[in-house]
Amino acid sequence: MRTTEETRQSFAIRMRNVEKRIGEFQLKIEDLTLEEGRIHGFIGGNGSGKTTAAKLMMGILSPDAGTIERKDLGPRDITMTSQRPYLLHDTVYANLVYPLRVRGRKPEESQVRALLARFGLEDKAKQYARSLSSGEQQKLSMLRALIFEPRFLIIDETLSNMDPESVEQFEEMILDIQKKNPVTWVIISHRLSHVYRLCDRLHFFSRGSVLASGTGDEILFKSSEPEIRRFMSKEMIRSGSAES
Amino acid sequence: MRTTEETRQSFAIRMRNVEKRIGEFQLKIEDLTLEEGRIHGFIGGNGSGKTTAAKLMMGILSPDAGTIERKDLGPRDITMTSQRPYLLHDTVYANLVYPLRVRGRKPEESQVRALLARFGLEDKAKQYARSLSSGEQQKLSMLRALIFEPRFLIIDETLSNMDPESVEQFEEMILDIQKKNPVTWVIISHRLSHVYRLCDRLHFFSRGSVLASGTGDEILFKSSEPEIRRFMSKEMIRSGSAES
Amino acid sequence: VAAQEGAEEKGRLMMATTTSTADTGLLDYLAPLFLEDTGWELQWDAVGTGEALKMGENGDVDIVLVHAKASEEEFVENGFGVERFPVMYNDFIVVGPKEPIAATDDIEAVFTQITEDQLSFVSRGDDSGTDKKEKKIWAALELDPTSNEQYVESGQGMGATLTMADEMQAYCLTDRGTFLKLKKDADVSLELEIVCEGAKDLLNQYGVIAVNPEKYPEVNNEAANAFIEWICSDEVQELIGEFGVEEYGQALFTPNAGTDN
Amino acid sequence: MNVIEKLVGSLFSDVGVYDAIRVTLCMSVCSTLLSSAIGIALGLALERFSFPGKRIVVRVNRTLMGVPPVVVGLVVYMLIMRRGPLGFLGILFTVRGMILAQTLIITPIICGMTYSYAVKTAPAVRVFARTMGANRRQTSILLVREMKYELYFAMISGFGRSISEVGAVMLVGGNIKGNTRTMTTAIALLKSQGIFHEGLTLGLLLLVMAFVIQCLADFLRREVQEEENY
Amino acid sequence: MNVIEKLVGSLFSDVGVYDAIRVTLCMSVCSTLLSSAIGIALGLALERFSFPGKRIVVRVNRTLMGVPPVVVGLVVYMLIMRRGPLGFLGILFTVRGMILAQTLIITPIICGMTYSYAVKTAPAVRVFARTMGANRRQTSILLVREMKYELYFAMISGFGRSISEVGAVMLVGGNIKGNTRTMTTAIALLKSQGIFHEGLTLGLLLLVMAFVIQCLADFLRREVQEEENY
Ligand SMILES: Nc1ncnc2c1ncn2[C@@H]1O[C@H](COP(=O)(O)OP(=O)(O)OP(=O)(O)O)[C@@H](O)[C@H]1O
Ligand SMILES: Nc1ncnc2c1ncn2[C@@H]1O[C@H](COP(=O)(O)OP(=O)(O)OP(=O)(O)O)[C@@H](O)[C@H]1O
Ligand SMILES: [Mg+2]
Ligand SMILES: [Mg+2]
Repeated sequence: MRTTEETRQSFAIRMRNVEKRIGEFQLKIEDLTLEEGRIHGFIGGNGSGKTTAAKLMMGILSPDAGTIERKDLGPRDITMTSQRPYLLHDTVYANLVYPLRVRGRKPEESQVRALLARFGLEDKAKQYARSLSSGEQQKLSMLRALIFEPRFLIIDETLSNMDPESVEQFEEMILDIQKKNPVTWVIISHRLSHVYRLCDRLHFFSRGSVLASGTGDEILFKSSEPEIRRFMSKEMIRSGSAES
Repeated sequence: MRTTEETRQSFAIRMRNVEKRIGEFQLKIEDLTLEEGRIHGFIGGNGSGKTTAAKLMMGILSPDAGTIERKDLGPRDITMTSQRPYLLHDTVYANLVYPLRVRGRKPEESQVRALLARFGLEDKAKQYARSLSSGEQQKLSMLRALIFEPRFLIIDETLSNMDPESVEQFEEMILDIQKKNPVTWVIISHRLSHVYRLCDRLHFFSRGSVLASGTGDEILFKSSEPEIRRFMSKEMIRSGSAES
Repeated sequence: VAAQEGAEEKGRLMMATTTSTADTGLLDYLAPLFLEDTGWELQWDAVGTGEALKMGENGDVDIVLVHAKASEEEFVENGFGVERFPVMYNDFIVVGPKEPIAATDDIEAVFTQITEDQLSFVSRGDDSGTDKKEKKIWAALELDPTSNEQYVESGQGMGATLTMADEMQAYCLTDRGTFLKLKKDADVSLELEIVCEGAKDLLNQYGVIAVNPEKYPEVNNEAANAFIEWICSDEVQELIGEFGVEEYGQALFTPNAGTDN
Repeated sequence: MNVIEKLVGSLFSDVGVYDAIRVTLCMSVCSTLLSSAIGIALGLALERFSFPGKRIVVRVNRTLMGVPPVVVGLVVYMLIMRRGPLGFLGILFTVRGMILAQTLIITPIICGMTYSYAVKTAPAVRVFARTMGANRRQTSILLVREMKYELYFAMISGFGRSISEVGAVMLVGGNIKGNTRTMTTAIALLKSQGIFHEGLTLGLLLLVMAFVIQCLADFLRREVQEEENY
Repeated sequence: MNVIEKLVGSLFSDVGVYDAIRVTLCMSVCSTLLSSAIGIALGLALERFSFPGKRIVVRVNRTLMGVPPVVVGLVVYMLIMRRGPLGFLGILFTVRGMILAQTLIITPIICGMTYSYAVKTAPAVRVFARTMGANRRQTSILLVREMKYELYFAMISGFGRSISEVGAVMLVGGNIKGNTRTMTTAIALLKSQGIFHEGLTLGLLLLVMAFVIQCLADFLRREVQEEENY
């Protein structure tokens, strides 16, 4: 009973009837399919289960019930940047090249420096990573996830403390990657305008389940769910690539 | 040689010729005056020194040179929410009432519960604080700072992971406080639209110094500084209380 | 002949002995001579008498040199040792503050006075040879030392017990060798004096026993026999008799191989 | 009481086991509490204040964590012996003297562990305390509360050391039967008498006791479920 | 060498100080390294795996942190004596036997400290390692690296214990002059002979040695400035 959609577009990760209880919180996802090569946005209120769902996808948590299928994705192909980046007790440089080390790849010094320079961290390669400013820590966390070219990435609010310029740089970088060699993304964010601009599909979380999935327009502007409408009313979204 | 402005409006904190070196980073603030009873916004690129300046104001760091005057502000009157909230290894409730304990005040259970309920944390009073979701942690951190009615508050990116509804709630709460019993605020944020809406005055940080101070319009729309203009171009700002 | 043999080293002889032989320095004095004469290297573990015999019973040492005649004989009887050879003796003395007990050779009077006047007394209480001797004296006098509140058991070796007795200004039964050594070398010089010496039946006989090779084929019986033969020889007996004379003004041990107490 | 005394006593040779248990408990609990108070205070102070030569002090502290008990025993002995500077206290061959010696041994351990934990924990806590308007005393209390798991572990370690120590206690206490004899010195005595099996049994009893005390202490601690959301 | 030997030797009574220093160093370094390897591995494994009765195991571990050395000495003695199950090894009254006993004493200490640190550190590191695609081995290595300050401290503590230990070493090694005599057993011997000052001097020498070794170890560690931005 395959739908046309499913035949045309293969999925990267699919969660079916997944249940997970943590303390009082209950996550219940009937069907959440993330199509390959697309940018997915997870939005929803605080504590609605976005991070929990992401951890389940990463295998950091295991579900109490249900199945999580990962198509052709080994543990080395996926990554996640945390909402509270874990930085090694080491230098910026050591943090950045760690995923390469894990893969037995030798970091090319010049390339790494160029990457750092692109995000204004050129002087900070030898700085103790945890002494970076909050936004710099997030940048480092993003770069560390991108450096080994994973095929599935979850970005959990890792742009929240960055300045507007850096956010735009990363957005460009993401779109750039999608143009050249599309991978699958999950972007968790409360900045609806960014999510709207970036994502191919949005998934709206509410109280532990996915209330709606669809394109940005479908979810943000055409949804009839009162909860989504209320959520939306608080933030203005700029559609397209409008400049202020 | 007092200006009219200074006579009319007394300051809460004034930094004069303050210098602070941390590692390679050099903060240099010639004159930064925060008028009493106003909401001040610190904006600027990542690593420009906003948090460092805030820590100097709080007395967490001490300056290498220069003076920091605090008018009528004892250590019990000021507070700061950190960009990485420190939560006690204890319950949400214990975290929330800690500042009251410090002041020898007995928390009124019902009032505390009402406060938690207002921000959707009613069921979480007994949860281990560090198991809260990122946005919930920030809410707790905000409430903990507000609960003892300080006279000077620094909010260092503590709204960044909150959902739009909660952000709006806190904004309302802040404006509410200002209406009833104005205190002095410093809000550090990269969400320019929020800063624009909330703040009476903005201070733009760049590479360790304050490039410009002024009203939201002066800084965001009328500034001729190329750096500020570039910074601004990345984010759309909704002025007034427009609804989407 | 002996010197020629000393040229080649044959191996080690492991001995378990009591603290007194080690603490007085006798073994330090004898070991190099033994090596020179026979080629065996003497090594020792200085422990409590009970522990020394236990090590012999377990076959972990090749030879024991202790002073607890009854236990030694039992050790041989049970087949752990080959034969007991008396080597030397020193004597037990009672030491303590000069007042109120006047120097005497009547051990019974001293012990009776200690109990009756409730004088401080430190007993080793570790079931060692010295301790057994002390218990025997109390028993012979039909006295219960524990009725004396000033009677304490230290549960430690002779040196430590003497130091304690000095500190507590208490009386103490000790072997002469350890006392002399401590009196001379301890840096907190002992204030204790001899209050009773020369009483008959206060001799402290040392015996040497080779661990039975029939029970433990691994033991170095050859070296053990060499040691017994060596230490019982006239020359070495003479050396033992000279040990300490120069330093302490009197011999610490009296050689008596062949005879017994 | 008398029945238990008889029962326990009868298991062992005449070394005064029942009294030894009492003395061991009294001594190790007292010295652990004492050195916890001193060690934690010193450890926190060491973290708190900067002064020239601090690195040296930290290393000396670490070195003292491995001071041989017998050396401490000698030092204390020479201090409190009749002719020593503290001889007038008359605490040689008493449990109080033993507690003193043990406290000297354990304090560096607890101090060192406290310092090493505090170095990691204190900076963040201090910044937080400042933002909350806590004064010095409150900041210290908060720091202790935030490190309670670690400090408890340090105390347990100190207790372990104190209950197992024999060298200093033997020298300073004198292993006097029924008076300053502890379980460990009793074991040493049994050992010197060649009564190895009883020594082992007594050792086992000691470990069981230490285990039970720890379970009690664990029970008294309120444990919060501490799963964090990363 | 001979000159130093003479010099050091001449300071002390005829207890064989020079050899004692050699034996002490060899024994404590070997046993520290051995028990670090075992203790850290066990501590990490204990944190890593959940199984029924784990809480008990943790408590038993903590209890064993305070096992009396003399008890361990007795156990090891009875294992390696000629008639014992490991008698064939012939390591009674040898330095190897002493290392075995010491390893048994120190391993629980290092294991317990490692576990208590890992409980705090490992969850976050493990989540991170997963996001980086690290395999099991790499995760363990990472965890050790992230805990290097703490593990170093645990090793220092173990070393301190090992260098100061006397009860087990005395029993298993036999305190044989020039062979299995360590500095601590030499001190105990001097003490029993009433030669307190030399015992103290030797104790001081031991502490100085421990201090120097630690400075060397500190020097070998690369230290990063670790100021965090809260
Ligand atoms: N160990 C725990 N015990 C109890 N509740 C928990 C625990 N861990 C998480 N929770 C709860 O689970 C809920 C979902 O958390 P999750 O981190 O998935 O939210 P989120 O959607 O990512 O929110 P945010 O936008 O604030 O990051 C939260 O309400 C949180 O308090
Ligand atoms: N211990 C340190 N060693 C070296 N550099 C440091 C140290 N602490 C902070 N810095 C640097 O100081 C600069 C200012 O940091 P600060 O936290 O004030 O920035 P910020 O304006 O708050 O940035 P953000 O918006 O990212 O939070 C940063 O570039 C940071 O890397
Ligand atoms: Mg989240
Ligand atoms: Mg900042």
